[in-house]
Amino acid sequence: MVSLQNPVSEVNKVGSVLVIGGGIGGIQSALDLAESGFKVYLVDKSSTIGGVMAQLDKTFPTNDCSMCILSPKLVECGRHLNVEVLTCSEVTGISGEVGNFSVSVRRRPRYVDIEKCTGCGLCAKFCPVEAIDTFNKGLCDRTAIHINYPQAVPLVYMIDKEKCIGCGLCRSVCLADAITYSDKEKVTTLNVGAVILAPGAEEFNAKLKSEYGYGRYPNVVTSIEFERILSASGPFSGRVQRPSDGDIPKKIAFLQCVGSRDVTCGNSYCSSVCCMYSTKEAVIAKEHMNQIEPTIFYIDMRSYGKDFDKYINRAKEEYGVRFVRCRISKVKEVPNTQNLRVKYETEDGRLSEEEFDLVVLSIGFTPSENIKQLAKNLGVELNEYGFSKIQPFYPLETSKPGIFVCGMFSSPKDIPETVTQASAAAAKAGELLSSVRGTLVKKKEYPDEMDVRGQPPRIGVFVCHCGINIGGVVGVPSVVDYARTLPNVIHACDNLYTCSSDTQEIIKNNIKEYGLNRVIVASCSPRTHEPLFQETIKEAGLNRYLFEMTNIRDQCSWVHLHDPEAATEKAKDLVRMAVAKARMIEPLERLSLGVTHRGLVIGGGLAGMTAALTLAKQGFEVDVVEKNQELGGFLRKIHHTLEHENTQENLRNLVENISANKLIQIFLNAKIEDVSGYVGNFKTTITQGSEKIERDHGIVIVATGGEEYSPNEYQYGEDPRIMTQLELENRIATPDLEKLGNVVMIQCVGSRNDEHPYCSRMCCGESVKNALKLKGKAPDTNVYILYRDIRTYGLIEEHYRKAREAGVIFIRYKEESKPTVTKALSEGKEVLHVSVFDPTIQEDILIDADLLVLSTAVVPPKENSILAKMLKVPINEDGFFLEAHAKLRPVDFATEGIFVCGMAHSPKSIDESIAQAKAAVSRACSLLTKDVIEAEGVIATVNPNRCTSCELCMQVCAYNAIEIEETKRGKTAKVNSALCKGCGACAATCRCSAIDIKGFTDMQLSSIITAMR
Amino acid sequence: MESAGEGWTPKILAFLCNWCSYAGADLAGISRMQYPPNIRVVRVPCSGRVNPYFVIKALQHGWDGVLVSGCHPGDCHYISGNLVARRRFAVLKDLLEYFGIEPGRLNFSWVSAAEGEKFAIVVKDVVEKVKSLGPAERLVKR
Amino acid sequence: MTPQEGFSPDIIGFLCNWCSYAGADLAGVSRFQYPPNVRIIRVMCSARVDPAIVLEAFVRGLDGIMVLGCHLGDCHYLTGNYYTEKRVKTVKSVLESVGLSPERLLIDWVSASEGERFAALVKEFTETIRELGALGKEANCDIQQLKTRLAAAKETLTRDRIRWLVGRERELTEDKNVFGERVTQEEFDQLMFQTIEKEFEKRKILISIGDDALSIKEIARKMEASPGKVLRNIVSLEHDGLVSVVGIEGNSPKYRRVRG
Amino acid sequence: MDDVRVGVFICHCGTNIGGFLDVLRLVDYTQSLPNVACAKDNKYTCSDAGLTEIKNAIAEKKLDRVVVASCTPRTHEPLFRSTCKEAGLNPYLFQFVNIRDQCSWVHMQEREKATEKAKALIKMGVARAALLEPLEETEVEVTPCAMVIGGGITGMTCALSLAKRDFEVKLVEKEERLGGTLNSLYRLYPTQDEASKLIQAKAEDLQKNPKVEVLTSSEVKEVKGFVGNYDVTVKHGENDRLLKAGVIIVATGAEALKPTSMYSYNGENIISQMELEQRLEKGKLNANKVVMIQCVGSRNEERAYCSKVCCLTALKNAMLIKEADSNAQVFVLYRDIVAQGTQYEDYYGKARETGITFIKYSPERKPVVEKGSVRVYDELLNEELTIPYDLVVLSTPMISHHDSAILAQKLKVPVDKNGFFLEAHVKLRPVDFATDGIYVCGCAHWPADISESISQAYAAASRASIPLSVGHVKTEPLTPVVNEDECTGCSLCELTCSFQAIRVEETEKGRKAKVIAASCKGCGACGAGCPHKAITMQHFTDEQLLAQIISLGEVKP
Repeated sequence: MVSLQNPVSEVNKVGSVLVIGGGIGGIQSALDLAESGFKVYLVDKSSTIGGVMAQLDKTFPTNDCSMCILSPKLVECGRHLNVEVLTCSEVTGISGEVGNFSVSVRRRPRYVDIEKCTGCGLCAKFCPVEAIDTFNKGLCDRTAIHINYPQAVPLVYMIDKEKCIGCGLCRSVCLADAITYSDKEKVTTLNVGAVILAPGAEEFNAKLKSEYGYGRYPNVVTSIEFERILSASGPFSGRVQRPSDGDIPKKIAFLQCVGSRDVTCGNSYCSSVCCMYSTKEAVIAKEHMNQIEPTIFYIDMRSYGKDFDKYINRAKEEYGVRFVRCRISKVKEVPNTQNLRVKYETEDGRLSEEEFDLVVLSIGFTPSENIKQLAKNLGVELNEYGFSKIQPFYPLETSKPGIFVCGMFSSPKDIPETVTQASAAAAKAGELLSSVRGTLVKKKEYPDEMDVRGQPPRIGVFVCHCGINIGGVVGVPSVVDYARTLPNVIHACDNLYTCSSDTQEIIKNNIKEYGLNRVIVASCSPRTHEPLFQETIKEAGLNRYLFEMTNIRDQCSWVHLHDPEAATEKAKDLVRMAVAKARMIEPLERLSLGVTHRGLVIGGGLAGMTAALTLAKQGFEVDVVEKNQELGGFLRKIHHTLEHENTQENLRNLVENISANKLIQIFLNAKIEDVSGYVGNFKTTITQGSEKIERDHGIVIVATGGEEYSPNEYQYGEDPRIMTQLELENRIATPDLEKLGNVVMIQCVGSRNDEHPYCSRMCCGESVKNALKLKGKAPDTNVYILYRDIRTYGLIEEHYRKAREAGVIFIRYKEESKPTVTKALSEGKEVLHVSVFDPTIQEDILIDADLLVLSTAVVPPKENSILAKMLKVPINEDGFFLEAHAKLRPVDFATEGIFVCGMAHSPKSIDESIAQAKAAVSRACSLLTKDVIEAEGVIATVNPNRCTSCELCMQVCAYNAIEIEETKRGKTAKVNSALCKGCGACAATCRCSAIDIKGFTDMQLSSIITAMR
Repeated sequence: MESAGEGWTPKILAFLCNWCSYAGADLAGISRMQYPPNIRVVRVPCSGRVNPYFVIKALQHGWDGVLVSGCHPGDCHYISGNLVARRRFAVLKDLLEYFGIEPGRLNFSWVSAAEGEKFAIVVKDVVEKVKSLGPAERLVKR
Repeated sequence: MTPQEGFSPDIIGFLCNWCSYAGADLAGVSRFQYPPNVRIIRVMCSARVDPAIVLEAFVRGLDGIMVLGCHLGDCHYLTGNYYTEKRVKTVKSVLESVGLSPERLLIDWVSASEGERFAALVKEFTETIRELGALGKEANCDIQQLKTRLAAAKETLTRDRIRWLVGRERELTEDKNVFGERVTQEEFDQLMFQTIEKEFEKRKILISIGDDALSIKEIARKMEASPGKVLRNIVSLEHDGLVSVVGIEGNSPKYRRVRG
Repeated sequence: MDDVRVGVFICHCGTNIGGFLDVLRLVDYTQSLPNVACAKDNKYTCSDAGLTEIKNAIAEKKLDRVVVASCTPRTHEPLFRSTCKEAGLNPYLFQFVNIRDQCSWVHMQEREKATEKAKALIKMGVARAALLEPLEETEVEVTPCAMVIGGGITGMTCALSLAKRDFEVKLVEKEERLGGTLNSLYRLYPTQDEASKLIQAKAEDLQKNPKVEVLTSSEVKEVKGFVGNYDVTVKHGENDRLLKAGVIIVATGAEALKPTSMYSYNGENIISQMELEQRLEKGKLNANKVVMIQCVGSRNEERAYCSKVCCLTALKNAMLIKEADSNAQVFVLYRDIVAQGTQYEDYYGKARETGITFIKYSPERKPVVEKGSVRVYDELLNEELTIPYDLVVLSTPMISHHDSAILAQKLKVPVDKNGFFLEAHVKLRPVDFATDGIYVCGCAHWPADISESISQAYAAASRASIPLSVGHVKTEPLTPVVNEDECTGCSLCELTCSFQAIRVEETEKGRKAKVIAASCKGCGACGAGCPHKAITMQHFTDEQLLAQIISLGEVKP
């Protein structure tokens, strides 16, 4: 779609990218780009990054703790040398051209110096002014100077100027001197080559649906409020309590589609995520408090994603979540108890009423006014709902060249799809700017490392007061005195804030002055501050692993506020334990691995071709291995999209482009015979006919696609009038489609059953598409769609609505009473007799079908399992490849250097496959753009003298980092340092103590244990 | 070794995985949730790193109880390390019991990065439990 | 309201050394007669009168309190009486929360030469208090409730946020705040009112769950407040580590004050 | 507290108390109070006999607290305190109860009730007395050096006066030479002396005096400390010098308003009175017709005050013009001629005699300066006059020095709304600031003429020499004490204190409030407002006040 009208001369391009929105999407884009050689500006209007994900308690379908998986990414983003985070900032305008934009950014004052604030929280402790806690959705209060949540990045407080009365207390109590009342609004201009829009979307304002009583009845809450209620760090500490009286609600009703699929409020689209998150909330609520009985009132259950249906089934069976298909008419409060009576109409038209203790409104998402304004400022076209306009084959491109989009801003979507798109958008920006890659990134230079091996330990101990956070409870001077008495401690001192920049200079000077070769900081959490201190000692010429940190704040002073004496003693113990370990620590090397700058793409369908082309555009060689004799895969059977795009034409273009690209080598009729090696250094054997070809690759992208299920249900194959959806599509594409009276489509053929328990995701849209085509060609054709749930998620919902308007008849059937097809003679003709029980009128319906169309499942190719073994990557129960993490690493494998995209991962649509393919490339680029990859320093090592090659370590290693090797002295386990992550499961499992973990050796840990007084 | 006389309080060694439980302990701190000062934390990359031998060593060196805490099942930063740990400690617990060590001295829990309060409760419980058992003397080297 | 039969109110007067105490002396020297109900406590400056001490006097059952200082601008310590004025205003606001008439607390200025005025003020104030009756008569509650409320009120006035705000009122409303802006009196009063309300409610909660663990509904009943409000305050108190859940009875978590 | 022994002495005050209260009942009652070791009545406790009785009782009954119930502490407390001191008891262990001024005299017709009230007052007094603690007055040495800021006639006079009293003086002047405003004046009224001569004489005296160090081209950069011990950083060019001073005198003067954009001012033929002085000094004035307009830029909305010296200056200069050329026509357009005092009224009379024309105008109909002539509506003739001129002279007021607000901040002393320094008390302490050890004189305080400035300079020198000659300042120990464990360093006390007697400093335990006892006046505002109740007011502690309240509460059923 996007043809660059004014191809920018490569000379003028700028090697930096602006990412707007600091939610999970923006963070992912920023990290991908920064890792692959671009300078990134990450702009967020809030005071901290993290977006909606930071507010969630758990995530579906794995029930992962949202904060657990998000916070490492936040920290990485905050510390990355090439990501500049601009908080409290909004983009107000853009000029220039693609490849070289000038973007003006308005930066609101924060009134707290980001450089100086240590996040200690004293200011908020004393601030006399209360305000509504918006992060907790108004369920509780916060102070005028505040931070959104304790793990926030940047960990810097902010003054809510609206609420602040300017009393000056925060400045008085701030020991870091970080309060700056003189802050003014500033406008800065950023020069960037591309822009990625990841602004997310806003929750639907539930007050607009007044029939549900939100805002009037305290016990009607929105789903996002309920997330906070569930959250362990939320207002009720994770106890499920209702706002009216703090009681634990027994019966909770979840009302679906509030502000979604609703023409009356202008949001006729489906918000895609609500069915799943409500189910998750129901399950988690039940987990928190077993007495809770959740009920979900829904229209269609749209659990269309990977492993979603399984999740729904577990919710029903294991957790007893009740699902009721109905329409809600009204919610009314019962005056005395403040319980709520929910009035609803069941599918069969019966009116019911039921009383609940709490009602959760599953609100949808809409683009906020703010975002619309942003789009206007940038000149980006919006669709009728206010989402960014995109097209199926260009899912990441806005109407303006050089500005890309990901996440909720193009349509409502869940976290993995957002993350996928974010990576994909990064890939698009990378394509555009590949010629200026690496031009603006900073690299830190360090002095040569001193060799301290063989020297006796000379330990320096730095004890932090953390303002009064530590010093107010723990007797810091006495801890320092005590530290001085410990063996090998050469120097000990205390600091007001050990993390302040002047203290870093002190540490460096002390290392020189006292000849220190081990450094201990006793202060806060290594999770946030260890990298800072490691960098400091590295700047002083010490190996970064010669550092040890002990936490005397979060785990001592703060939790023993009322027992200063015991806290001081504990702090001394902790310092002693740290010294014990520090005496044992040794410098560690990070293994550097060379990288072959060539990628391997397995599969030549849409995903594979897109991946190959994207990689080539980033400047890397690619080999594409396709098992068939033609490129195109599944896409070859699809003729047009719901949006009337000509699929075949797009396919032809793609094939032409890929064939013409000199960096791409295509192997048709080819198979992967063997893959060995590891990240950056794979060796692949490809067989093409009888020929065996050996190739080196730095990364592997798995894009083996999916196949159409061949049904044995409904007499398929026995009658030419019974065909699959794809066959129908083919028929429609031929000009001579005969006139048809009745067409019956049956959904979920081969999906959502015992054999294939998953939803194939695309079939509902496919049926709607074909039905509309049929109706378009001959409006008097009767089209019946027999379905279980209509899963036209996101903006596809619009087409579903159109189909209904066009007279397509939708009849729901239950899994236990499937439609039956019989052949019968009617008026001398043999007709297909379809019978189905219609739950709305509560009786069987008989249709004589001229055509019976089966919406068949997408199934994984059988070869997946062979390939999986070869690559040592997992596949799930259904035979699709299993990514490293369902939420945040949707295209990665746990094994580094191997990625997955397209239907190899799970059934998906064209735009989703394209996005995933590009995402895989983006992830791959963060490796391919480097000449060397640094492996982790904390890794396992094997003592071959002790190893009995029992293979137990191999079994527990989740990263396939251990192999058994033949040596002259027999078999022994060998650790692949490139793959090892250093978790230590092998070491702790080894029966002969043959494995140890560098940086956490048995000796070191034992020394801590025996440091007991 | 001091005896369980007046003023005796247990010393408990806690192995916390870096990604979830250690973060949970941090959150307890940030939220100022108070718990008894009897534990000393050792940070390990993963609960899977904790060798059963460390537990025995701890009991030999005068620690009165051990807590090992990792990510919730499914949340492990290293995919499955916590499950490995769980299996391991189930066996170890039986073994220690066989030696005559009260099962209450070895504790295993899941604490996520968002469960500051849970961490505080776990510590309180463990301290109470070990307190009621008195000093661990059986394995102490004399 | 008709005066209580035979009721003779107990009144304390805090008098500053330099003006009002001298004024009182002058009343004496000039033999201006006034009712004997007032007991004078001499302080160097009316600014010495800590709001919490005023409340303590009410807790101890005093019926009325006078705080007298130099006329504004005449303070021996330049600005002391300006602070007194703000502090007394705050205490009056707290008294209203308790359900007591703010008239039980009088602030006025008496110079060293105003002996007659002093006598008149005492007369008038004694009469006012006599008409109001014994402490708590107007509060419509039993003695126990009154005690709880007064105790809560006293704790409220020892809260650092309130004391800080009182101390800053003058500068913020009359000069400028740290942003160089002036806070309007209405804006400030509203904030102060809300803060007092909130702190008072919180202190009442703490007192009511000092010994027994109670559910939100039970606390609300005891305090005659809405359970939703109580919950909100409890959340904030829990966050500050002042209350904790000690168990769940039926479907209701039970809260108790944390000691220590 | 159990072993506290309180002696209570109840005074009859002739019949002033005894005539209206039942003193004997009071004695009986007092004896029943806890901690009371003895209770006695005296005819006059303040008499020699009464005082001796107290002294004897302290020795005999081993009293460690003394309560006198009689008249008012405002007159008699010092007496009883020193009696205690003479008997070896710390004077702060004395407690006064006023049962005369605030009891017997004001409840003359209610003997019963008044006696009951007196009982209560004594009970309160005893309760407080038991909690009193011995306090020591502290003495701080005074640096025997004065700093005078400003080297105009005022500052010079003041410095010289102090030097003559044998104190070291540092005179700080920001210009290159001494003299200030007088450097731009020609002759001085009413003597018509030359200003430069006056300055020269003073400057020579100063230079000769070994006690004075003159620092020209120097400015005060920072002031720290308190009475007796100020640390002043003075900036001289690029260099800073730290000077120590026991007292500081502010004599920074004022400046004349420049009449820019008033009455077509152009600096050529329409000039200010100040510029006229310089032209007169240079010699002949090429102007035959001179019109002077008074109250230019003063006594208006912006500057409501009368600058006091401009009328006389105009008279003086008009006379000088006339003196030089008796044919010259001089018109003075005035609103009111302010020439109070016999001497000046005569001076005005003399001026009239020289033929100077005085025309009264009203602020509603101000004169209008046109090209070549001034139009003015004569209030007395009730008609408009057109006066041709060669020169128009505008009399502008003195305004506060443009730096005065900055200096005030450094010294932490107040300025008024016109920017002039504000003295401690308009009537009784005209050259003191509320802050001890800092004084003001001359035009820094308010427009003043030379003689006023000089008298003020002597006054300030005299006031300042008190702490210098005493050699130390004594501080009453009614000071606050900070409990550092509770203090959060919020600085509210610092903001509340009008005397800069408490401030937050960095300590080992973090930021904590520190009391500067020498500056503290003991009002207690800091303690009563402290958000964390981290401040205890000695001698008026919460416990002591509460004891009084509680003992009264106990009376209630």
